[in-house]
Amino acid sequence: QSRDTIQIAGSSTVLPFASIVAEEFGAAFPEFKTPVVGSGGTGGGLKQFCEGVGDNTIDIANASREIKDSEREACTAAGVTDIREIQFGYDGIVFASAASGPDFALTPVQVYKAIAAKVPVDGALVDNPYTKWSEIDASLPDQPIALAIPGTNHGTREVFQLEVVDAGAEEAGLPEGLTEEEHTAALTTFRQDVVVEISGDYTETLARLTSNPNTVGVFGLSFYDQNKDTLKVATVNGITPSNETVAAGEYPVSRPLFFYVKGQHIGTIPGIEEYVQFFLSESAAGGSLEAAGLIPQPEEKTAEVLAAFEAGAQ
Amino acid sequence: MADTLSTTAPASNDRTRLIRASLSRRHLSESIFRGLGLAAIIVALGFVALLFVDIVRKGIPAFTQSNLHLSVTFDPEIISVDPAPVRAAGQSEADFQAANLKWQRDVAMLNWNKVIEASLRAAAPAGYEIDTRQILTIAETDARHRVRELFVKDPTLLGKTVQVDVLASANADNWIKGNINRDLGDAQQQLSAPARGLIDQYETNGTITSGFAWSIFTNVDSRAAPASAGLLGAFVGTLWMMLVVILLAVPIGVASAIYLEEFAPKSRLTDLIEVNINNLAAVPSIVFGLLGAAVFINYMHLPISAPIVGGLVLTLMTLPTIIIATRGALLGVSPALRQAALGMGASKTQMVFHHVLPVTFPSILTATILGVAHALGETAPLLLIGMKAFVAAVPATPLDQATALPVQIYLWQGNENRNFFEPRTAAAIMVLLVVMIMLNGVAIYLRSKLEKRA
Amino acid sequence: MDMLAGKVKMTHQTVNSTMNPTDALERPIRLHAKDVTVHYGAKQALHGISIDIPDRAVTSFIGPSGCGKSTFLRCINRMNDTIEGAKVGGLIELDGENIYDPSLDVVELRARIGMVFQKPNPFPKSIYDNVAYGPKIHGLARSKTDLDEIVVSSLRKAGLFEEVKDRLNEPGTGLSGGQQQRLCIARAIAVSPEVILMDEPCSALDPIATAIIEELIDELRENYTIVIVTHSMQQAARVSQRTAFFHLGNLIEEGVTEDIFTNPVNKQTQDYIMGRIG
Amino acid sequence: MDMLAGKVKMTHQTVNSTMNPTDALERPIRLHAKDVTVHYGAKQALHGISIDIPDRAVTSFIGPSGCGKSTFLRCINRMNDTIEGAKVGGLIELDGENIYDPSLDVVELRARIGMVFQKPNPFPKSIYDNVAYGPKIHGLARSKTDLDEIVVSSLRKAGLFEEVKDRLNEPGTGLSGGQQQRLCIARAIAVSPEVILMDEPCSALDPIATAIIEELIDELRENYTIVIVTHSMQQAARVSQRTAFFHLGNLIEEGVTEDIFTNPVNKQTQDYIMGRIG
Amino acid sequence: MNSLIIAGLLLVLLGLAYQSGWSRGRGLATANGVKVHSRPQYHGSYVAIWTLVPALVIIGLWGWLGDGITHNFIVSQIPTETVQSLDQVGLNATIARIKALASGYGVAGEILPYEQTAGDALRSFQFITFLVVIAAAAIAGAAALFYARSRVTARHRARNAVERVINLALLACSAVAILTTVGIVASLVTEAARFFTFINPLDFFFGTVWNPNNAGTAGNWGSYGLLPLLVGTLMITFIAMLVAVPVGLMAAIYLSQYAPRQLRAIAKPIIEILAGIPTIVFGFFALVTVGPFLRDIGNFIGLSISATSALTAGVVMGIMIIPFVSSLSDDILNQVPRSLRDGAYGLGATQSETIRNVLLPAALPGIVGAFLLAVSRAVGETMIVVLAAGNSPVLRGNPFEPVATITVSIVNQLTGDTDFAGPQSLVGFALGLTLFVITLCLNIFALFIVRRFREQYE
Ligand SMILES: Nc1ncnc2c1ncn2[C@@H]1O[C@H](COP(=O)(O)OP(=O)(O)OP(=O)(O)O)[C@@H](O)[C@H]1O
Ligand SMILES: Nc1ncnc2c1ncn2[C@@H]1O[C@H](COP(=O)(O)OP(=O)(O)OP(=O)(O)O)[C@@H](O)[C@H]1O
Ligand SMILES: [Mg+2]
Ligand SMILES: [Mg+2]
Repeated sequence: QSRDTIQIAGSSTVLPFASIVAEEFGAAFPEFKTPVVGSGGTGGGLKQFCEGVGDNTIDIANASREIKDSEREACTAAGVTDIREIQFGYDGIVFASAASGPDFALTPVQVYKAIAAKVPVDGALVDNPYTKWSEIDASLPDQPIALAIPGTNHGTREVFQLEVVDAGAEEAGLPEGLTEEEHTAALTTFRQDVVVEISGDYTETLARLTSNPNTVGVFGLSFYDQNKDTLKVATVNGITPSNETVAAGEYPVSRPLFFYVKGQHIGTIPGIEEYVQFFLSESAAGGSLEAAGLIPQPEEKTAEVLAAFEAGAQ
Repeated sequence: MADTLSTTAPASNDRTRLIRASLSRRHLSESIFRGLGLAAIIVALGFVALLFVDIVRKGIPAFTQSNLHLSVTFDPEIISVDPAPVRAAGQSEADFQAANLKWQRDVAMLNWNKVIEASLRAAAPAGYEIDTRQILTIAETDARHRVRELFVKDPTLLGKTVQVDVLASANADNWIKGNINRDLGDAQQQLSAPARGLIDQYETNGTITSGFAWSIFTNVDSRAAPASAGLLGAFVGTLWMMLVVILLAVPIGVASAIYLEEFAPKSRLTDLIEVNINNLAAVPSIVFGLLGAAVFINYMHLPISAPIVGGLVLTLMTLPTIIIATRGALLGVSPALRQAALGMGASKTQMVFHHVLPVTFPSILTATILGVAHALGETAPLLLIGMKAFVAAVPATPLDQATALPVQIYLWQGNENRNFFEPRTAAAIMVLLVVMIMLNGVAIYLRSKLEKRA
Repeated sequence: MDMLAGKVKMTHQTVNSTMNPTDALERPIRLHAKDVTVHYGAKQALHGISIDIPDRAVTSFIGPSGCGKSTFLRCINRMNDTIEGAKVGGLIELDGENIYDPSLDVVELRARIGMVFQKPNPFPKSIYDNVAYGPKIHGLARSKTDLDEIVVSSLRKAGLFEEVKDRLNEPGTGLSGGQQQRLCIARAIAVSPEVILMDEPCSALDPIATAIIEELIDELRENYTIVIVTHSMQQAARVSQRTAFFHLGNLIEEGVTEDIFTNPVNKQTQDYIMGRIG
Repeated sequence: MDMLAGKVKMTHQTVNSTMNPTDALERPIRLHAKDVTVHYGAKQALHGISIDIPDRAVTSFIGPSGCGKSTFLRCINRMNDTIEGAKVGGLIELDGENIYDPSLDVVELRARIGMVFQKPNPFPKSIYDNVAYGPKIHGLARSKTDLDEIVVSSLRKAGLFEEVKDRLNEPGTGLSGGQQQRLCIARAIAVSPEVILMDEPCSALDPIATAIIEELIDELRENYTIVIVTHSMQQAARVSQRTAFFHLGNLIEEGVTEDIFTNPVNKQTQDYIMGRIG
Repeated sequence: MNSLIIAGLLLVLLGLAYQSGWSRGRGLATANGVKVHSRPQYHGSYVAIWTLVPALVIIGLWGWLGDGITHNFIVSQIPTETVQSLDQVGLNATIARIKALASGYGVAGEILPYEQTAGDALRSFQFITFLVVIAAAAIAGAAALFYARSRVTARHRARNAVERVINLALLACSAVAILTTVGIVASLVTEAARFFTFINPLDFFFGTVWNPNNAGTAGNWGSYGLLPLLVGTLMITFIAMLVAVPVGLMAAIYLSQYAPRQLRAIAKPIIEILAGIPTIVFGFFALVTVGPFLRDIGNFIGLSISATSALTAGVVMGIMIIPFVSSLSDDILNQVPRSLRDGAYGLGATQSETIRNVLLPAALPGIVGAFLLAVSRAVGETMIVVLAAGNSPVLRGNPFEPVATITVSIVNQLTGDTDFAGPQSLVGFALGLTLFVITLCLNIFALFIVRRFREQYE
């Protein structure tokens, strides 16, 4: 007799959404037990996911990024051959500052200039000369630069790097003729005097804001939603982050969220199919997930994902 | 001799004078030293007091919770579902169960929020302007499940109106308790202006009252319905782990202490074991977490985030403590007792198990309780073996996934909802501390009783 | 100083009146020791002790502190086995059987040679259980009634029964010092040993309790071979028929008690008896 | 053996030769105790002791174990203050001054009444520092040379100087037991006390070291009032001019040593001396 | 399920064996004449042990060799051409598929006919081998039972034999502690070695930048310099000791030397309560109370103190360690013999002079050892730092700024969204190894000192 509880693990960004769905699923389907949702990070989740097939392995891995080829290989080697990818929405990442402070309207290039250790000036990389936001751009507040960005152990950091830093650097125009290494360094070396990398969770970032009110912090959209009373959100490229702007693709700093289902467990562990359908359904879960800060994806996308899932292994 | 006498007499006066001269300085430094000692005690006690007062002050508000008293009407308009299946003659048990399940799922698929909305509106002043979405933010999201469960249990409720108590949402609770500044503008509030207004109305008309938050003790963790989140799951998870620790660490620890103290020949090897055990007792707990992750999870493939693994890790962590304490207790047994037993012709094993062990039992018990209490509060190693999971169920066996009390505290502490951050966390800490203090208290009581007897 | 020696003489006379010193010589030899040496680690505590101990008589060991009396006593029931680093050499025979023979079970030996210690050391159990423990582990009682009988008769032999019969279930540690020591004797008797060793059994007791124990020893010698270590020459003179004098790990002189105290052959014995050493 | 015994005897004789037992009686009273009682918690250890101790003589306290000798000794320099639960009643005067007077500084008192303990207890410091410690804390030396002088003369008076003069900086704990005890005596002497209390100073020592200390005590009595507790009657007889016999917390008899030993007035003293109790 | 059946069978066997040995032993006792060496209970246990061991050995052997045998069986079920055409990974995948089929789990994609037959064969193979193993165990057990029973005689030393087994069992228990150490070292070293295949050990141990690159691909893993973490760890430890040592030591001195009995009776358990409080509680206390408080003080005196900083974590950790220091110091002080104290009092030293000049110097080695133990505890503390130190792995010397420690980075790297096979999470084990070595050295050194001290006064 096999296990009768769905086991899920993985990304801490997906964790709250998966938890809510799990709870609602347990309540809505009296014949199934409430799935257990572990965290452990995207990598950790996929690691367990790829350990093999059977009672002792998880059924679903939550991920804030796509599975890597190396991970797929590990899966295959352990006999996990039927991996079904479900993309179910977006996570928006916002810049927010203390509610009592001035408004920020940022662009990636401004952020890049604020945090990079070396910035291009007249075609050459020089040590970052800016101390106040207003020195970067007159439209920004006359306030010392201070930023709290997610640490490298966070999935959020990837999006931040890609959509803000890399994009900003491109716009700022890195000098020609940099070696590969120099190029990478220019993109990943930040000023340690004004940039704090937060390895903990968003409460940590919030604490940093309270102790230094000049700080601009990076948060998840849902966290900001829950703490509107103390935080003030910044626009990026003139777009205010919201479910609508993210879903419409207008707000640049966002990433898709996934979970991966072990096809081989379908039919043996009860309820996996129902869980997936429930997760993607408009009526039951959509509402509460949105309330919890998930940015829904277009309905066509959902339908496509569901169809692919039901079609079985690719 | 006369010589000595003549020199000592004046010397003696001189001496007394010298001694007296320095006396006041010496007494002053005595008082200063003493004062420093007293200050240290006061500082230490002050810290304890500060910590407890602070946690209690923060945690107390979490023990009250806002409840909504609603008259819920099971409107057949909304609840348009076939009547509950009745077991027909000749219908097999399995078929009936299947039909019943199907009915239940149909019931679950109904939009119960409409029922809630209707009852919320019924409690609002006539004509109060508020849209569906906003009004639903007042009740906790699990309200609809509560109502549905009532109906499933008693389908005859259809068309009737009953009084139901449901939790107000966490945001409503925050608003009522003033966790969020009431003067802030709309943009900075979690709830819309009409919702906030309605909550205030409810408060005056008695629809919302606050009461003791039993849910902290009776519910499992919840993210969908933050106001209903409780500690039961974590508590049971902790209990399972303690059970594993007690079943493993105590016998193994006591047995190895007995071996090392009573039977082991003195040799390099036993010396090594001894150093090793003393050292293990001081190895940081997180290293045991790494060990658990590498050995129990990766190598032995035990289920992740299960109390059994947590219990094993904590067992290994507690073992040295129990061994050391037990050895101390065994060492304290008077040689007279051992001689008496041996002199009677008891074998060494009989001596140990018939006489030495019973005598040391209380101190072993004390040490065990302290060791287990310590394990109970341990967090770091559990994080590394995945006990950070969100588990919305009470683990029925040690192989089920679970969290533990301290980990639950860690998780709540990092939760974005204002309800968790601080009050709920502090309340969880209070529960944990009560458990710890009870355990420690028992240990201290046993020890003092033991000391009195000794 | 003379009066100290005189004192011994006086006590000695009272003992004399009840005892026939030659008695002890006529009895068969129960224990036979030959060239017994003991090392504690590097330190040699006994330098070759040879002695014969007669059946059903009290033999006492005397000598200054640290001379090895207790060490030799512990050799006789192999209690030295339990001391780390102790190494025993030479030969000790009980009824002609080498007690250091590897094939001999030391547990059985200790059931045959009981021991009473300096400080009364009853088990922290009830009086009944104290006495019953030995018969239980050695399987001497077939039934509960059997056991009851053994307990009662042992307590009676130790002269304790009347005092404790109403509180057999109270802890043995609650008795007075002298009662505790008698309980320990009862406990030793309960396994019907052949030899009873006593290491300064009265040194922790007051004079009255001491007198009771001495009387008891005198009775017990009718049924048991008794060896007693004592630091009090008076006591040795009072209770024993034979006396052995130890000094610095050697057996200096050994013989009928009367002779040792009145006519010591050896100069050292003489000095000791006169209070000049120790 | 012979020479050990001989040595003690010899010492005894030399002591005898320089001592006049009546001497002690003629000397002025240094310490006067009246109705001293001591309670340890609920337990009364002394039941009203009254005694006068003469200047520059050795007074010894004898009696069976636990009779309160050490307890009374500790009353004299108020060491009982350091024992939790100890309560002292009655009157003790040093040169007519009540030492339990609240206005009296106990630190100063202890500088005047030194103490030597049963087990040699040198500080884990160098020999020099051991001796220098007292003068240092009391500010008795004005300069390093002063201090050196005090140390050397104290060691010399304690008869230790010659043996240790080359290793004053080595730890005092490295000395032999007898040397350690003399070091403790030197340490006590270094603060030039008026009275020296000794609690069984030789009981942890071998006979040779004992003889040396006894000789030393005999020399010291020329300059100091000495009170010594001993469990050996022979020692009391050898070193003291006056002897006090304690029993069960009472002072039973007290007087010139010779009288106590040869002509005890009290029946209990007699019993003790004859070895009938203890 | 299977293990339950096995356990049940073993229990039955055990009960039978004991009963048979016991009754035989008892029978001996009635047949008088020779003195019976051991009591019936021992004979019973003796037979039971004899019966259990062969049965366990057989089951254990199967547990050990069974996997290999099963593996070979499966391979034998796959057509030879297929085996040859597959590489190792492919073969393993096929075997995994067959096992999944046999266990009733579905497999993805089309099930090849040979897979289906192999799966069915495997299922019956597993069932049969299970029966065979059980039968073999039962037979071996029964044989051993009769043999052992035949050895029960009056002079048979069953007690000695049973006690030897008890002894072995006790020995095995004390081996657990050794195994734990071996397990720790082995797991840390193997995983750390994997980490060092990605990152040069020199870059790890002497690097000054900690910036693991999450998005990294091969060759661009980021920087894994240990120094920022080490400095953070040491800084927090130092601050903690600055708080804990004076307070703890003076508290111990006051309580053991000065305090009236009642105060001691109250204060000691209260301070001990501090030792029983879980570190997560201290962490929370630091985060929500001490941190903001220190920050406000900083603002007041014009210092910029971050709410989560080395200072916050250090101070709170110091509070946590107070009882540890004070109880160890108390122990050590009490071990100094009373005679030394008496010696000083007897010379007229005041109480504080006695403590400072005699007691403390004498106890110094022990106290130093105790402090080293406290240091090792501070170095390994995790939750306070996770919550209150601010997690900023930057090399700087300002205690008012956030820092990260080794322990925190272990937690972050092993629980974050990191790639499990890459250095991002493996570094956790390298850090763990470093931490283990540091605390090991501290502990051994401390234990050495304390032990020497104990010996001195024993
Ligand atoms: N366990 C031991 N380890 C090392 N040496 C020991 C041990 N027991 C006794 N000794 C030494 O052996 C010698 C003889 O000791 P033993 O106890 O036999 O003397 P004793 O005659 O009984 O003295 P006492 O009258 O003090 O009891 C002594 O020097 C003693 O120090
Ligand atoms: N610190 C203490 N607490 C309680 N009772 C004590 C304490 N010290 C001594 N006693 C008791 O006081 C009584 C007298 O003790 P004391 O040490 O003065 O005897 P003593 O004559 O010196 O004996 P010994 O010859 O054994 O040294 C004894 O009954 C002893 O048990
Ligand atoms: Mg002895
Ligand atoms: Mg004394």
